[in-house]
Amino acid sequence: MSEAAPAPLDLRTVLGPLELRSPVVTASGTFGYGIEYDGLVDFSRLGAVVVKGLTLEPREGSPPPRICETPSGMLNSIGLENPGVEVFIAEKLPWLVERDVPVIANLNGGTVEEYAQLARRLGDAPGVVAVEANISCPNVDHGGMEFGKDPAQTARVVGAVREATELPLIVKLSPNVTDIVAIARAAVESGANVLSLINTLLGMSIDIFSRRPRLARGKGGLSGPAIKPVAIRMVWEVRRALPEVPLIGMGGILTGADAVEFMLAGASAVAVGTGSFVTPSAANQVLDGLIEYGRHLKLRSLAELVGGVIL
Amino acid sequence: MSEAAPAPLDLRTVLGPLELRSPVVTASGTFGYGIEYDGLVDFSRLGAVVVKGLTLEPREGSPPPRICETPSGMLNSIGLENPGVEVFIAEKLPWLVERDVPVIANLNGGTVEEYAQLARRLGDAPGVVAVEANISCPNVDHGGMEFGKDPAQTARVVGAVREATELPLIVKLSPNVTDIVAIARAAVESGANVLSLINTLLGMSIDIFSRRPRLARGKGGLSGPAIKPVAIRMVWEVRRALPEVPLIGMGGILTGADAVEFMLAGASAVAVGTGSFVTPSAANQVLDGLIEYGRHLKLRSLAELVGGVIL
Amino acid sequence: MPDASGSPPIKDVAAALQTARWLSPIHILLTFRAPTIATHAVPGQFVHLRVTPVGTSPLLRRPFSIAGTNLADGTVRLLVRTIGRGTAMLGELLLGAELPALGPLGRGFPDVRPDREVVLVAGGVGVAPLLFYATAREHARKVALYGAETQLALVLADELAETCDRLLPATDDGTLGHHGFVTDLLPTALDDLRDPVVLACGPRPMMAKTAEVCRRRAVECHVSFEAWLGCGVGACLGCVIPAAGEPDRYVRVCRDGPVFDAEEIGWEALR
Amino acid sequence: MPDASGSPPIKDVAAALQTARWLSPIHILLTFRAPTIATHAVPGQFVHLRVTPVGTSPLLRRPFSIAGTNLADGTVRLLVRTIGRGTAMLGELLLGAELPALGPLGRGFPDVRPDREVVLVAGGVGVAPLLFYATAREHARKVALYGAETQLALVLADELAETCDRLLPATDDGTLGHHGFVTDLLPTALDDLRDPVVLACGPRPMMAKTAEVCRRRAVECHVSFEAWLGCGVGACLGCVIPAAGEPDRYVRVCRDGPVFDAEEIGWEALR
Ligand SMILES: Cc1cc2nc3c(=O)[nH]c(=O)nc-3n(C[C@H](O)[C@H](O)[C@H](O)COP(=O)(O)OP(=O)(O)OC[C@H]3O[C@@H](n4cnc5c(N)ncnc54)[C@H](O)[C@@H]3O)c2cc1C
Ligand SMILES: Cc1cc2nc3c(=O)[nH]c(=O)nc-3n(C[C@H](O)[C@H](O)[C@H](O)COP(=O)(O)OP(=O)(O)OC[C@H]3O[C@@H](n4cnc5c(N)ncnc54)[C@H](O)[C@@H]3O)c2cc1C
Ligand SMILES: Cc1cc2nc3c(=O)[nH]c(=O)nc-3n(C[C@H](O)[C@H](O)[C@H](O)COP(=O)(O)O)c2cc1C
Ligand SMILES: Cc1cc2nc3c(=O)[nH]c(=O)nc-3n(C[C@H](O)[C@H](O)[C@H](O)COP(=O)(O)O)c2cc1C
Ligand code: FES
Ligand code: FES
Repeated sequence: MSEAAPAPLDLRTVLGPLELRSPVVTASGTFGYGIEYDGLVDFSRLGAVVVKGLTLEPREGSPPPRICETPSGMLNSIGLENPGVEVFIAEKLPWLVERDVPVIANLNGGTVEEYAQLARRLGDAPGVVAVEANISCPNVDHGGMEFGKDPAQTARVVGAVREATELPLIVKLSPNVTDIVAIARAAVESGANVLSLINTLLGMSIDIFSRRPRLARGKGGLSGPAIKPVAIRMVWEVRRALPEVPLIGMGGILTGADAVEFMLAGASAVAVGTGSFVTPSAANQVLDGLIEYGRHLKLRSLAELVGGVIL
Repeated sequence: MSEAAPAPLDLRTVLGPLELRSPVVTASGTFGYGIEYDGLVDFSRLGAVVVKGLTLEPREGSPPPRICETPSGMLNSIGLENPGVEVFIAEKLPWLVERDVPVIANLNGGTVEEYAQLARRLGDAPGVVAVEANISCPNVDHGGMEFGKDPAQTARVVGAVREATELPLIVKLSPNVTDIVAIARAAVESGANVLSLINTLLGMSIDIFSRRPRLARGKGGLSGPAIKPVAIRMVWEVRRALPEVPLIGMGGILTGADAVEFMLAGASAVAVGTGSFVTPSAANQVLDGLIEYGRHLKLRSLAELVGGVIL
Repeated sequence: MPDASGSPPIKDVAAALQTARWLSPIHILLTFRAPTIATHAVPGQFVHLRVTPVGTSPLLRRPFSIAGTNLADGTVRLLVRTIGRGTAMLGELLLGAELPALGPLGRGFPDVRPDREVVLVAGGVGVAPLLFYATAREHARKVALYGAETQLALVLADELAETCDRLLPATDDGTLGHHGFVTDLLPTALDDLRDPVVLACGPRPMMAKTAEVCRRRAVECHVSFEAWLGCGVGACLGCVIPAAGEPDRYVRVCRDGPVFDAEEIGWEALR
Repeated sequence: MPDASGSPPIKDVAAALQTARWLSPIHILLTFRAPTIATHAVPGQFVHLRVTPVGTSPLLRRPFSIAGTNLADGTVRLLVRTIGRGTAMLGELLLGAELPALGPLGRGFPDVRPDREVVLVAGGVGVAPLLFYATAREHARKVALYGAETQLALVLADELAETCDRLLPATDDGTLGHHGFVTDLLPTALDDLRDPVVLACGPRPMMAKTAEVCRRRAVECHVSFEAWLGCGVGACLGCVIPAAGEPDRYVRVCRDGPVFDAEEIGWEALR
């Protein structure tokens, strides 16, 4: 191998119609609206900020306790607390736009029509480069995960969002299903450009002293390193079945090595979720690790890693 | 509260037609045939030994590597290596029978008829107090988990086993499904006396240096503390839907506190799996912890805990 | 000394353990070198410590109130009660060990005019932020009420006594001071003072009682809350507690607090 | 001293760290007090150590060959190469720390008649079981071949030299002894000996080469294998390697080994 100066590593990440400046984004619900991490993260190195899940109307969310720790993971039932899409656009979005941070809006409806309305409203919003339809939230009573459990329902909601916006459409899938490929296929056939996987695994934890569930709502979503093997498996299954569909991989990413694992399994980009709680600058560190790995292998682009697992 | 000597704590555990002397058993595939733990475990305090999954013919299992570690968990793809039911009865079973250890045989067929044949053959075997039909093994190409993914298939295989044996019938469910209650219901309606849950979550891990999956077979089953929240959630869901059905809970149990959590969620008995790798005497220690908790609460029987979560 | 650049002073730094002293079998006083945190911290703020610099168990950080700062050597003091695995690991740290420390976080105690009289109500390790307060702020009068299970658990009571005009202890077992709840002492203490401000930190029932007493007497009261934290910076919405006013409204302990005006809290809904 | 009660001598004991010595930047020699293990161990056997007495990360135990025993004080020696998190944690243990240690496990080296000549082929930390062997067993002649990346990594070479009649080192970088693979030295070493037995432990390619050389010369050869272990006692079937003979037959490293007659291994299928 030559000892010449290393070729610059191309970080640009193409996800169908969506082009990002780096393959590392933040995972919805774990990075607020960006401002909470002001001064702690170099925003210019994020591919995008995926904001906390939005609904049409403001939502107060679940009663506390809303989170608890589990072995190498955590459970949450935030219940989609958010100020509603209008307040988001008026008060949260401008901060990110001023900083030139591409924004991906995470959409959550109780009905198909609500998803479509959200998509329409965000189509005009400055700085929003894509919408991510979350059909996998385990923490609300209506809508949310119900759509993501079944290919037909998935097709309905994705089809409606597709018609409602010209923006690149990401669909975020639930891992709590028998056949992730069937859901992925339904989403893509109904117009998804990109798939995000995975959302949290449904879990529960009980305090043996009070005998109560540790979360007020009982069940919640499991995230963090504990779920990484499940996430890698699902990314790989979907990649194998639908090799042309760009994927955003997430689930337990703390380091660059974790991100490489997701890319080898088939993800074109990765999202850092719980990792930001462990280390606020985790998304930056993940990118550092990816770059180091890419340089070591003398890659010209990180895209060369995608799906590169050797079977 | 009185300061009198504590009432003796009743450990007997009734699982429908099956009565065990203690609520703590070993999980299939993690305790071999018992003899491997000779001298390390007090067998008289185990409710039963659930032996490694059996097939009609001997199986060589998967190529190595077969296991790898993950955050707070491990992946395995043993591929049901076992000497076949005849060798089991002739060479493995006697050691346990001599020691008066109740044995639960874990059955694995490639076809419905194979499950039935296994059940018939083990009905006569001395010391076997119940059969556990494993319709959830993720590590074989035919049979195994395919049956456990679908209520209709579940009903077929469970019905056939039910007709083939008078022994108490335990059915072990896969967590890799959208609706665990639907599968549980199908199993019970087809004759299952007891349900075991959960088997491993399907996962994958990739070595970023070799770029190969860490397991030769690619995918494997995730076990250990990482999956406990998912297991607790499923035990609770099934308990709520089918409160009369006795459950054996498992998934990440290392301590008595973990076992209490499962019992509060609705398990009448618990199985220790990966925990035995961490601490060979884990099953004994789990029972110690249960007893301590029961004494502390001045319970007369551990059965009083079952389903006792306060919502 | 605010940051000249104008960027927010919250930093994630590698804090090196300088000293560790066991004050009781379950209380440790730790000092960490973390100059940026020491410089910017105000009483009531906290640091979010990663107790496992590598490894994923425990995964989340652990929050601790800042019990004092030393600007000369750039250190912060933490008073830790060992109750679980994360805090136990803090007790086993070697001097010099570096832990990721995020801070200073949250909203601290408000600026109370120096000419006013304050009552500090501390329960258990809730003494930590109040000790910082007592050390850092001047007031016409500072009265401290400090309760714990037993005399041994009244750690740092001597320092509190030095920095306050008066210290009234209480113990559940009567081994020192009032035999009973620390809040039993509050009404009499308030009787003696002119338009006092109450600052409290301790278990939730203690703070609820304190708030109730103050409300009945229309005394200004600020309470510092604990909760399970995820991010610590206001992003995850995991740490909320009920807000006063409309039902089902919440405030974040980590960013809207941990110090709240007692009037901001939905005390009835608190579980 | 076999156990008088007749029960199997494998025990899970709390082994207290007695001494720790860094032999290189990445090699540590540890001695643990574990009398039952020290008493029963034979060369080639290993202990399965829980590096996190509490906590779930890393979850599984870590196996280490016994590098020697001291029956007088009931200790076992382990030579650890730090390559990951578990081994790094061993390097940070305080003296006196107790770790759960399961052992002695596995099948050690066979009984070779004292009047026979042996060649010990060690690669890297594979020297550990061979050093125990050289210390514990008498033979007409003991020749040691010991290879590593560089001179610094040839840890405990002095002890090996003392307990053997001859030590031939090899290094990948030529800093000591033969510049190249340790197996390059094997043919000549064998030429000098009468009906020798070869005992090898090291990386798989090294052992494969050793087995190949021995097979061609019809020399008896025993190899000690490493693999990822789950249970360590033969129960989980996680640690298998291909067996000789029929394809797709496997043997367990932890219980059928770690020491195997080279003829038992399916070398072609080994990945
Ligand atoms: C803003 C803030 C400031 C704090 N300041 C201090 C301080 O100065 N000194 C101090 O000793 N502690 C303080 N705490 C509490 C401290 O963070 C917890 O005690 C610590 O995180 C426990 O960690 P652990 O791993 O030892 O406990 P774990 O093993 O995680 O838990 C042990 C037990 O404690 C309970 N528990 C743990 N953490 C919390 C929590 N945050 N809220 C409610 N219950 C909990 C659990 O339910 C469990 O039963 C503060 C908390 C907050 C939010
Ligand atoms: C019977 C036996 C005896 C052994 N004796 C010794 C000994 O005397 N001295 C010694 O230093 N080591 C010995 N080993 C190897 C030792 O167990 C591993 O190096 C150790 O478990 C690594 O733990 P870790 O947490 O540091 O590494 P990890 O962080 O788990 O892994 C670090 C890297 O090493 C690789 N790796 C780790 N463990 C193994 C393994 N068992 N097999 C293959 N690759 C692995 C991983 O793929 C990873 O890339 C022995 C292993 C066996 C099976
Ligand atoms: C506290 C919390 C809140 C979350 N909120 C949302 C959300 O609003 N919308 C969404 O699509 N996913 C949400 N998620 C899921 C994450 O975006 C991510 O898919 C999941 O946590 C797995 O990644 P991780 O293991 O890196 O956290 C949330 C996760 C957490 C931990
Ligand atoms: C190495 C290994 C082998 C297993 N083999 C079987 C098996 O043969 N049959 C079966 O029903 N379950 C098998 N299981 C699943 C366990 O019995 C148990 O359901 C699962 O591991 C979850 O429990 P745990 O987290 O306590 O290990 C196996 C698990 C492991 C780790
Ligand atoms: S801990 Fe995340 S918002 Fe408070
Ligand atoms: S490690 Fe379990 S059989 Fe070898």
